[in-house]
Amino acid sequence: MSTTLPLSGAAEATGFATGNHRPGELRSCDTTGLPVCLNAQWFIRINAVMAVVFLLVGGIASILLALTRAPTIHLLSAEWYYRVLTLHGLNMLIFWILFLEVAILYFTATSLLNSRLASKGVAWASFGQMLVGALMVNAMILTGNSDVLMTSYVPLKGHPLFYLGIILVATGTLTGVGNFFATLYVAKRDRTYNGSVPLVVFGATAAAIIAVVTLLHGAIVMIPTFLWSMGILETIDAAWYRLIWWGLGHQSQQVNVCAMVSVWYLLATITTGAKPINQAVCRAAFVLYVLFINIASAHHLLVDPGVGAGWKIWNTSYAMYLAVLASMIHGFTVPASVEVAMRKKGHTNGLFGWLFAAPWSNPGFSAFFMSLVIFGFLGGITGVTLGTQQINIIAHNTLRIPGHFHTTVVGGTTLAFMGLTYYVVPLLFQKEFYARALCRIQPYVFAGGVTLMAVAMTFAGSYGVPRRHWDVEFAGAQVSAGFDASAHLWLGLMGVGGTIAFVGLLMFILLVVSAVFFGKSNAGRAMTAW
Amino acid sequence: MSDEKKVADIIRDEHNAEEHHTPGTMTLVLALLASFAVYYFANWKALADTWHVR
Amino acid sequence: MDNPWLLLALGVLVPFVSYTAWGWIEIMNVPPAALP
Amino acid sequence: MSIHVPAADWFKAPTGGERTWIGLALAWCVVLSVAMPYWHLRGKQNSTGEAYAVEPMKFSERVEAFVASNKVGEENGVPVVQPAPGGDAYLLAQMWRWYPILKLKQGQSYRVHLSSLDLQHGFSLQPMNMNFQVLPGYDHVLTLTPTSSGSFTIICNEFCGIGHHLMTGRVIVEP
Repeated sequence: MSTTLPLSGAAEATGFATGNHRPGELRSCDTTGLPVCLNAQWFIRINAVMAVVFLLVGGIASILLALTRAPTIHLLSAEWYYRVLTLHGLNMLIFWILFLEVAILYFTATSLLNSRLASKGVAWASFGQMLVGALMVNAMILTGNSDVLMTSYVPLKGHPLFYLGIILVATGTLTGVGNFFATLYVAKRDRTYNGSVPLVVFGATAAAIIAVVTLLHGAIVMIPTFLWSMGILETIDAAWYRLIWWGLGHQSQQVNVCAMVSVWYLLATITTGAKPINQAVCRAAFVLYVLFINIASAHHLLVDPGVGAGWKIWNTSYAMYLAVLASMIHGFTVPASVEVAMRKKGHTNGLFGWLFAAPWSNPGFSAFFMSLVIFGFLGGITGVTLGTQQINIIAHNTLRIPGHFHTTVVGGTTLAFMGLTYYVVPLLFQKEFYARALCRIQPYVFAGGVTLMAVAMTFAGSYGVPRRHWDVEFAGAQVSAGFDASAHLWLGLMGVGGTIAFVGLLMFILLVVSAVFFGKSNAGRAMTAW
Repeated sequence: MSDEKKVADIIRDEHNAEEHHTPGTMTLVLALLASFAVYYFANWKALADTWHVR
Repeated sequence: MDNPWLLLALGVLVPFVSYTAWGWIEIMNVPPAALP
Repeated sequence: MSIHVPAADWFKAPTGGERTWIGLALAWCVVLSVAMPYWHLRGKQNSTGEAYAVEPMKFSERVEAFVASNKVGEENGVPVVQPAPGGDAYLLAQMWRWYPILKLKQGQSYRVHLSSLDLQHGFSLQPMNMNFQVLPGYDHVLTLTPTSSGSFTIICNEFCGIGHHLMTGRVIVEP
């Protein structure tokens, strides 16, 4: 049964223009008919595979952390807890996500614009720098040379190769983003499409723009710190470091938000044939993201010395709330596009008839829609509230902060990327999944675990339980301190949620790896539908 | 109907797009706004109970 | 709204001025302590 | 479709439910924007980031002077120091303790000076769960007014090395 994905051939996708591929470097997707540049496909494949490898490294770290913070188990020693925490942060938030985002950028700029990838050489340079940098960072962490956590706040000092690794990952990603912009230029010059770029490409462009300013901050903070770690520079000012590092740190989260929203539109279209009602609104929301979402990084410094109330309030309100407005707009336009598509297919009974009738057994759809709900309800609401200048006083550096970002980055972006992978593997790797029933339930296991963990973290943090902290009983401290039983209950539930999420993550990795390396090929025929 | 034909219809529909009714989505986003307001003001109240600091 | 290069310029400029430059200036102007 | 080149006339104003929602969302964003300045002027809990550049050693000497002049007791080896109501209180964060223990009076406001001798630390006053960042080289001044009495603990919630989870302190508030 060939899938009836509501997509179309190259002609419709690009408004009847002709591609600019060199001979022998193009194939037409057997399922969607979209043009696939073979160079881009190769780099999408190796970036996606490396992304899943670092997801596994970060995943192993996450179960060790969950079992350590659960008070009854308290698995790791203090030294190894802080070391594995460093490993977890960098592998999940930086390596897994950036490798996959480079793959997404390559896909959107080539297949959706009917264009060839600008340069294979630049793509190799990007991949090489990112891979060497990531391995270097992981080596420095695991050998105990850089127990400084992901943020490596000065004057904590890591091994010079640790900083050099992060610089390489940053410059590698910037090279990949440059390759994306070059492809946009090549596509425009060769007129491989006419009119405006498709919405998903516009969203990816917004993500790429935010990535540029993010990696700019990365260079500004990491290069002097690298020199400082080698003793060339005398000191680095702590307040300055925090300001610039969070220019890298939080803005990389905004790249993830932007890429996730683009993936939402993509998956809504693939799984239900959804069509945004008014593209001007969606595109305006992406423009608001590009202009204003990055100044939200100020909410990491709301209770810091050195920066005044004026700076704190301006950057976390007014302009920033225009970016919150953009998120609220996407929160409407994405489900609205699904509702319109489902109603057009005849599911018009009652308010949510269209939602119940949606393809919940399709992991691409379930991951996408749960990502939307978790990001919107749990992530957005807690984020804006925690990012309020005065409210931050009762939340800064407590477990409420990880409670928030595990709903946005993990329950939101990672879950959406997982949903996307259920189409990337059959369409771009041309391999079929085994154990399709497991694939259908995997998003639910992962989303359930992450939600339970994040809610438990938020409640524990409300009791004051600090983040990045090995022993909430402060055993051996000169002045005794501790938390009441309910905080321990929430930490226990956090351990349970974390374990369930890890099971979901392991399912995902095993399913993807078994499909990519040992799956039956589906070249020459359409993918088997979900 | 072949894929290409079906999509052409969708594109033609786009031109005479009639009023799109999305009551389900409107309910969802209103629920979002309501829970947002409740959570937001609850946090302000929690903050107000702590010591005074400037 | 269509021109990616204009968006790129604005996307780098606006956050840099509003967050980074202003914050940097504030940090540099922290007065010396009197420790009363 | 979101993956196709849009129709030529895609640039048009929102209509129907979409427009209503954008209006509602914008109104909510205005409420969000007004809340912070309002609390800054009228609210009792703010973080103005008042700070002064200081040499860590000089700050440490000032803390010792403060302890010497205002010491009123000791709690298992840690001096208990009582600043004058409305006066300056000094609290030093260092690997891995908060020094000294402060004894304050409920309802009185104090100029609490927070700084670090070595790494970054997180001043986290429990159980009120009030959190402020403490940086080396910066004298972070909080005008603090206790509104409840009793014995409260300070913990550190910014990672500061292997003893980070041992770093505790105390604030005692008399009614």
